[in-house]
Amino acid sequence: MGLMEKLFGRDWGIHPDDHKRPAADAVTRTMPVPERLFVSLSQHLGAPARPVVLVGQKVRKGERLADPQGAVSAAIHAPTSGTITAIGEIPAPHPSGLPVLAITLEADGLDAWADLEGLNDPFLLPPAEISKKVAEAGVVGLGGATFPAALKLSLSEKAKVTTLVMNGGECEPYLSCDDRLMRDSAAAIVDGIGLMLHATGATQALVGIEDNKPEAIAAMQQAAAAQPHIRICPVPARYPMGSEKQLVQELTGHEIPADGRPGDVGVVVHNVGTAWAVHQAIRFGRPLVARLITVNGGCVAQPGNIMVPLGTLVEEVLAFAGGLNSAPARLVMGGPMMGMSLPQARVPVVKGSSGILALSAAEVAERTEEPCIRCATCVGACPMGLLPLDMARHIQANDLKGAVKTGLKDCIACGCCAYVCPAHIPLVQYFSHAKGELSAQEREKLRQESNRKLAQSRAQRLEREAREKAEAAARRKAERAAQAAATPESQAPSNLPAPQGATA
Amino acid sequence: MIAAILSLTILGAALGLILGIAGRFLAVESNPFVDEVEALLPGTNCGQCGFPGCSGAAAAIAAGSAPASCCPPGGKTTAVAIAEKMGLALDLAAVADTGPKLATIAEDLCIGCCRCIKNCPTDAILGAPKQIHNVLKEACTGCSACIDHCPTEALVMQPVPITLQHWVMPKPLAA
Amino acid sequence: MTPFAYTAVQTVASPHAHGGNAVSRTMLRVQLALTPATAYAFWLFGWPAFFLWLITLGACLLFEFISLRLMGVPHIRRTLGDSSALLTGWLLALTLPPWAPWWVGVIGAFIAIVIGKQVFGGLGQNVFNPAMVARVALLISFPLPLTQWVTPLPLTTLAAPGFIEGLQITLAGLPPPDAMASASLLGYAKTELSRGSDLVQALAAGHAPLISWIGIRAGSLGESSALLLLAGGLFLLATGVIRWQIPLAVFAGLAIPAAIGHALDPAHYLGVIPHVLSGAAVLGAFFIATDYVTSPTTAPGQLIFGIGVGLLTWVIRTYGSYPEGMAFAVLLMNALTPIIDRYTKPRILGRTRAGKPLDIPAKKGA
Amino acid sequence: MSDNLGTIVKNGLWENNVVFAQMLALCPTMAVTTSGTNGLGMGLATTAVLVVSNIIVSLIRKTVSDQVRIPVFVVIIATLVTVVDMALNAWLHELYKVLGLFIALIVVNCAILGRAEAFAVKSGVTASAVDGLAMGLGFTGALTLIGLIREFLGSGTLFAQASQLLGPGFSFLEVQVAGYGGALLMILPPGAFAVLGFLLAGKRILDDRLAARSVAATTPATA
Amino acid sequence: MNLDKIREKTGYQPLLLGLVALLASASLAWAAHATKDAIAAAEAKDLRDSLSQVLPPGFADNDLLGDTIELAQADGSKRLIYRSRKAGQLNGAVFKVEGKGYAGPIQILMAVDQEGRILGVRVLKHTETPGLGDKIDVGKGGWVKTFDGKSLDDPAPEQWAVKKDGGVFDQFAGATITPRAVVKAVKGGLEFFSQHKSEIEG
Repeated sequence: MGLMEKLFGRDWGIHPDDHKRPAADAVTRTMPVPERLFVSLSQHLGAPARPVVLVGQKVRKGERLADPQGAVSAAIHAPTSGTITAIGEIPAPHPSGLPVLAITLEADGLDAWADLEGLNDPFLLPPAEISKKVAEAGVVGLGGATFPAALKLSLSEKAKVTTLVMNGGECEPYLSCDDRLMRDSAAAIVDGIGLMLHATGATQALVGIEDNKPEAIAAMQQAAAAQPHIRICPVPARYPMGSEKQLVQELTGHEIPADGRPGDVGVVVHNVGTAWAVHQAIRFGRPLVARLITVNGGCVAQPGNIMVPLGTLVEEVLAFAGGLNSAPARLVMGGPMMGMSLPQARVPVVKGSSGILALSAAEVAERTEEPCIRCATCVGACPMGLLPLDMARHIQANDLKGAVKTGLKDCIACGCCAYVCPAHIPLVQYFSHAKGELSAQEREKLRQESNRKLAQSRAQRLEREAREKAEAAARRKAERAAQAAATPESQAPSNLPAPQGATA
Repeated sequence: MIAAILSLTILGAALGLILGIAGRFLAVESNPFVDEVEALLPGTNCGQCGFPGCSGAAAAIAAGSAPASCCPPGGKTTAVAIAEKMGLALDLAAVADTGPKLATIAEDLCIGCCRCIKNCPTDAILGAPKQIHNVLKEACTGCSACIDHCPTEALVMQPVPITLQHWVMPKPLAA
Repeated sequence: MTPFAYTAVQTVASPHAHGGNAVSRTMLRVQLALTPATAYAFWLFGWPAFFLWLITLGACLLFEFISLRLMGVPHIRRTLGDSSALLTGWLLALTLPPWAPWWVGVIGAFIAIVIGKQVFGGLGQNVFNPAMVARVALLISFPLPLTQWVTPLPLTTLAAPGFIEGLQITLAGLPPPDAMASASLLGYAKTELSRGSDLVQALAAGHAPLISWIGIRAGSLGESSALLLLAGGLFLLATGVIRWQIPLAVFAGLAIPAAIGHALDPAHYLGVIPHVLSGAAVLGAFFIATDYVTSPTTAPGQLIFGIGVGLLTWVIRTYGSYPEGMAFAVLLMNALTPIIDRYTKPRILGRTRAGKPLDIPAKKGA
Repeated sequence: MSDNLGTIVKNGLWENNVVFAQMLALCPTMAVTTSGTNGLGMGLATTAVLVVSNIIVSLIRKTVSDQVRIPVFVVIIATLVTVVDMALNAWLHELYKVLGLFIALIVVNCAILGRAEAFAVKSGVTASAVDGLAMGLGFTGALTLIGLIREFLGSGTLFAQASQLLGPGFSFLEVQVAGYGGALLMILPPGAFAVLGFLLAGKRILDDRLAARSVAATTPATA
Repeated sequence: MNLDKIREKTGYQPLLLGLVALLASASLAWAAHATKDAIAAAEAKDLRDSLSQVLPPGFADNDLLGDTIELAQADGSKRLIYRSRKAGQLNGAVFKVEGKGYAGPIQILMAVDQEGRILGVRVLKHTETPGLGDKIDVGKGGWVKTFDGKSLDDPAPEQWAVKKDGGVFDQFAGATITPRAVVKAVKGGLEFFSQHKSEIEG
C-alpha cells in the first residue's frame, strides 16, 4: 500500500482558473451602513439564536440582540445603532429560498458603538477566559463553516492540542477576502493568532497560505517575524487546499482519521479571518458585526473586497460595489466551488458570507447532464480518494446504503468531481441530496423510536388503569360481599386476601 | 441386479431415517421475520394498514400477504427498511410518500370534548373537558387516528412544514 | 448602479463553475487521433476500404438512432451528437479486412451498437467493448470473409481498383482475386509454425520488421500503420484523453513474455518487434483497451487491466488457434473490470484500505 | 389452486411459461436449441416426463410427508428420466444421438421438480396431468422457437433432420436457405443467450401492449 | 389413527423413502432389461453404418465387426483393423487414423483395398474452425471424396500434398492447415497398411 502510494502519488484536487485578480488587488472599501439591516438569527452552525430584544427597542452598535441557544450556537449583536422594527421571517441566504427568522434593525445613521472595553493584557487571563470573551463576541469560523469559534478554542484545550493550523489557503477561485485581510491587517491577525495560541494551549501556529498570494505571504511573514512559534508556510495552490483535512496533512503530515477531528492528531484549525475577529473581540471588546466580503464575478463592474455590516442585503452590497454589467446567470454566496446559489438578491449577508459572486452564463457553464462514460476523471480529482461515479450511480438508483458504503459520509462536497466531469453530471447535488435524505431518515428513525416509547407507555398506562379499575371493582364487590356476609363472620377473612394476592 | 435394487432401497430407507430425525429436531416453530418486522413498524397500533395493530401487520408482511409499504405513518423510510429486511424488491413509486403529516386543531372549532385524546395512540393531544385541546408536535405520529373522532372537524392533518434544518437538496432530474 | 432583476430558476448545488471538459470533445479528439492512420490505410487499400469504413459508420449511427428511438430517449440528436456510436463504428471498421463485403460492416454495426451497447442500457452501461464484441462475433460467425486479407494495393498504383470497381468489391462482395490473397504477418507466422517450419527462416523471407513500421503489408486498416497509430496515441496522451497506465501495461504484458519466449526459442516464438508492431497491438493499446466505459477506473486497476490484455494477447497469439488475440483479450479483461475495480479502490483519506477509520495516533507531548 | 383447466393451459403455454416467464430450465434451453428439431425433441421428452411425474406426484401427494417430500420427488423424476433415456436409446436411436447428452439433464430440470412442488402436490390428478402437459408444451414451444431462430440464423436451415425425429412423413418441414452459410455464432452459446434475451424482451413488450389494450377496452370511451 | 398423524412419525420416513427407492430401482431394472438388446443392436448398427460409408456398396458381405485384428503401431499403441471380405475372400481393410489439425486432433476413418488403393475416407470427429476447416466433413463438401482411388504411387509420393505445397490436393480458401493435416494422416494410413499388409491378410 505504502509503495503503491509512493509510486503513483495522491494526485488529488484540481487547478481551476482562480479569477482572484483584479479583485484581490483592488483597495479594500468599507460600506456605509444601509437604512435597514436584516440580522438573521441563523448565522452559525447549530441551533438558531434566541432574540433578547423587543420590537421598538433602541440598540447601540455591538449590543447583544440574541443569545446562543443550545450547545452549539453563537450570540448575535447589533451591526449598527438604531431601532428594532420587526422580528420575523425573511428569505434566507440559502438555495432553498426558505424563510429564516431575522431581526430588522432601522439604522439611526449614527453608527454609535456601545460602551465596549478591550483587554490590555489578555495573556494574563486563564485560557478559558479568552474563550469566554470570544463566545460573548459571537465569533464564528469565518472560512464559511461558521462553527462557533469559542467552542473550538475550549474544546481544543481539552483535546491537548499542540499545533494551531491557521487556514489562509483560500483555495476557492474568485475569493480574496482572506488574502486582502492578510495584506491589510497582518498585524491584527498575528495578534489574534497569539491569543488563540494562548486560548488553546498550542505551542506553535502554522499559517498555510497558497503560493498564489505572494503579497499576503510577505505581509504575514513581516508581521510574524518577531514570533518564531508562528510560522508562515506557503503551500502549493491547489483546490481544495483550504479544506481542513488536506491542509492539516499538507502542513503537519498528519492524516485526520475518518469520523475524527483535527484534535485527534493534536491540531486545531482556524481561519485567518477568525483570528482577526478574535483580535477585535479581545483587544477592543468588539463583537463580530461586520466582515470582509469579496464581490466578484463576470457581471460585477468593479470587483473588490468590501467591509460589510452583517444584515446588509446582497442587492445593496452589489450596488455599492459599483453595480452589475449585465444580469447574472447565477448569484452565489461564497466561492464558486462550494458556495450556495442564492434564490434572489434580497437576502442578508451573514457571518459566513465570504463572497458574493454574480456569475455570467459563460462562467457558470451550465450544461445538461449526459450519461456517465466512466472516464474516472472524478476519481483522479477527488481529494478524499472516493469514487464519485460509483456513489452517484448508487444514489441515482436510490441505493443510499450502497452510497454510504462507497464513502458518501467521507465526501466533503468540495465539488472537484463535478468541476471536471465531462458529462456534466451534477455529482455534488447527488451527494447533497443523499446526505439530506440520510439525515432525514435518521431523524425519522429517532422520531419513530420516541413514538414507540410513547405508545408503549400509553399502552401500559391503559393496562394499569384497566387493572386498577378492575381491582377497585373487585374490592368494592368484596366489600359488599363482606358487608352482606357480615352475619356469618367465618367467611370474610378467607375472601379478602384473594384480591390482595392478585395485586402483589 | 438384485444387489442394485437392494442397495438403493437401503439407501433410501437410511436417508429417510435421517430426514425423519432431522425433521423432528430441526423444526422451526414460527416465522422468524415477524418479530424483526414488528420492530421496524412504528408500534403505535394506529390501524391505518387495516390489520389489527402493528403485530398483525408484521405477521401479514412476513407471510407475504401485505406489501412492505403498507404502513402509511411509517412512510418511505419504514417501507425501505422492511423491504430490505425481507429481501423484497420495493417499487418506491408505489409508496405514496406525501411527507410526514401532523394533526392540527382549529382552535375556533374545538369544543373540548376530549374524544380525540382517548384515541391518540401516543398521548400526543393535551386538553381537559371544555378546554381547547392542543397537539404536541413532537409526539404526533401523523397516524390520523384522532381525525374521525372529532365531532366538529376541528382536527385536520397538515403536512409538517419544511424548515431550513429539515430541507433536503432535491435529486437532480435524470438526463 | 444598474438595477437588475434576478430570481433563481431552479435549485442547483455547487460547484458553480466547470472545467470545460465535455464528452463530445473527448470523442472528437480520439477521432482526430485516428484520422492520419485511417487516411493512410485508405491510400493503402483503396476505395473498397473507404466504402467499408463509410458503411460501417453509417450503419452504427443508424442503429444507434433506431435503438434510441425505440427506447424513447429524448434529445436523440444530442445523444447522437456525442459521437460515441461514430467512434465505435470507426474502431470496428479499423479491425475488419479492408475488402470485406458491405454486410460485414452492417451486421458488425448491429452487433456493436444494439447487442454490445444499447441492450445494456446505452452509453456508459455496457460491460464489453462494443467494437470488440462485434469484431469477435463476426470472426466466429463468418470466418471466411473475416480472414481474407489482401496485399496492399496503394490507391496511386495502376492496378488499384477504381471508384466503380471499389463499389463492386464492397457491395457485390466480389472475392479478391487469388493473386491478391495474402496473410497478415501473425497469420503467416502461425501457418508456418503449424507446418513445422522454423520461424527464423520463415520470417527472413519477405517479412522484414521494417515493413511493419511503414505498414505496407496485408492486414486490417488498423494494423496498417503502427507508426501513425502510435502518433495518434501519443496525441491522446498529451491531450490527457487517456492516461499512460493502460497503453504502457499492454505493451509490457505483450513484450515481456514475447522477449522471454523469443530469447529461449526463436524458432517457435516471435520476437518483441513483430508482436508489438503487427496485429492490433498499437490500436488496441491506445484506442481499444483504453475505452473508458469498459476499463477500470483507478490507476493501479488500469495497470493490472493493461498487463492482462497484453499477456492474454500474447498467450492467444502463441498458443491459441487464432493468429490474433487482441479482441479476445480485451473482452476477457472487460469481464474482469468490475473485480479489478473492486480490489483497487483508492484508499479513502483518513481510512485504512479496508475502510476502517485510521487509529488516533498517541498524543505526543501530552 | 386447481381452478379451471382453461386457466391451467393458458398459464402453462403463455402466462407462466417455463422459459419465458418463470425463467426455469435455462440450462437445457441454452444447450439443446441449436436447431428446431433438437428443441422439439427435448421439449417432447421433457413433456413426457413432466406429465408422468405430475400424475405420480399428485397420486401420492397425500401419502408423502414433508420431511422426505423432495427426495421422493427426485427419485421419481430421476427414474422416469432414466427410463426415457433407455427407451430413446433403444427405439429412437437417431434422436438419441442428438439429444443423448441432454436427456440426463432433464433430471436436474428445475421445471419438473418445480411443477411437482408448486402444483401437483396441491392438486388433483386431472389438473396435474393437464398442468404437466400445458407446461411441457409451453416449454416445447419455447425450445422449438429458440431452436428455429438459432438454426435459421446460424445454419440457414429450418427443422433440419426433422424426419429423423418425427418420421419420413415430416420431411416437408425441412427447409434450406439457398446461398446462406449462416452466422455460426448463433449456434454457439452466446447466440442462445442473445436469442433468449430478445425473445424475453419481445414477450414483455407484447404483454405490456396486451395489458394496455385490455385496459383501454375496459375503460369506457370518454370522448 | 389417520394418515396425517402417521405421516409425522419418524419411522414413516425411512419406510416411505425406502419403498419409493425399491419401486424406482425395480422399474429401472425392468427397463434396463427390456431395452438391453435393442440398445446393443442400435449401437452395432451405428458402427456398421459408418464402416459401410467408406466402403463402396456391396463391397463386403461379411460382418466387419466380427472380423477384426489388432496391430501394434510404431508408438506401441494398438490399432483396430476391420477386415472386409467378399465370399470369404479378404478384399480390404477399414481402420482409423488421426491427423493433427489446426485446433486439435482429427479422427479419420479410411478403407483400403488389397492393392493399397483408397476405397473411402470420412472424417469422424474434429474441432476445426467452423466455416473454414470444417469442409473436411462430408456433409459440408465433397472434398474427402477426392481421396477415392488414390494410392501411394498415384499420385507420386512427393505429390501427396496440398496444391500450395506442390501437391495434387485442393486446399480451402483461408485454411491450409486442416487439409494438409488430413492429407498427411491419410498418407500415413496408406503407409501403415502397406507395412502391415501381410499381418492383415494373415
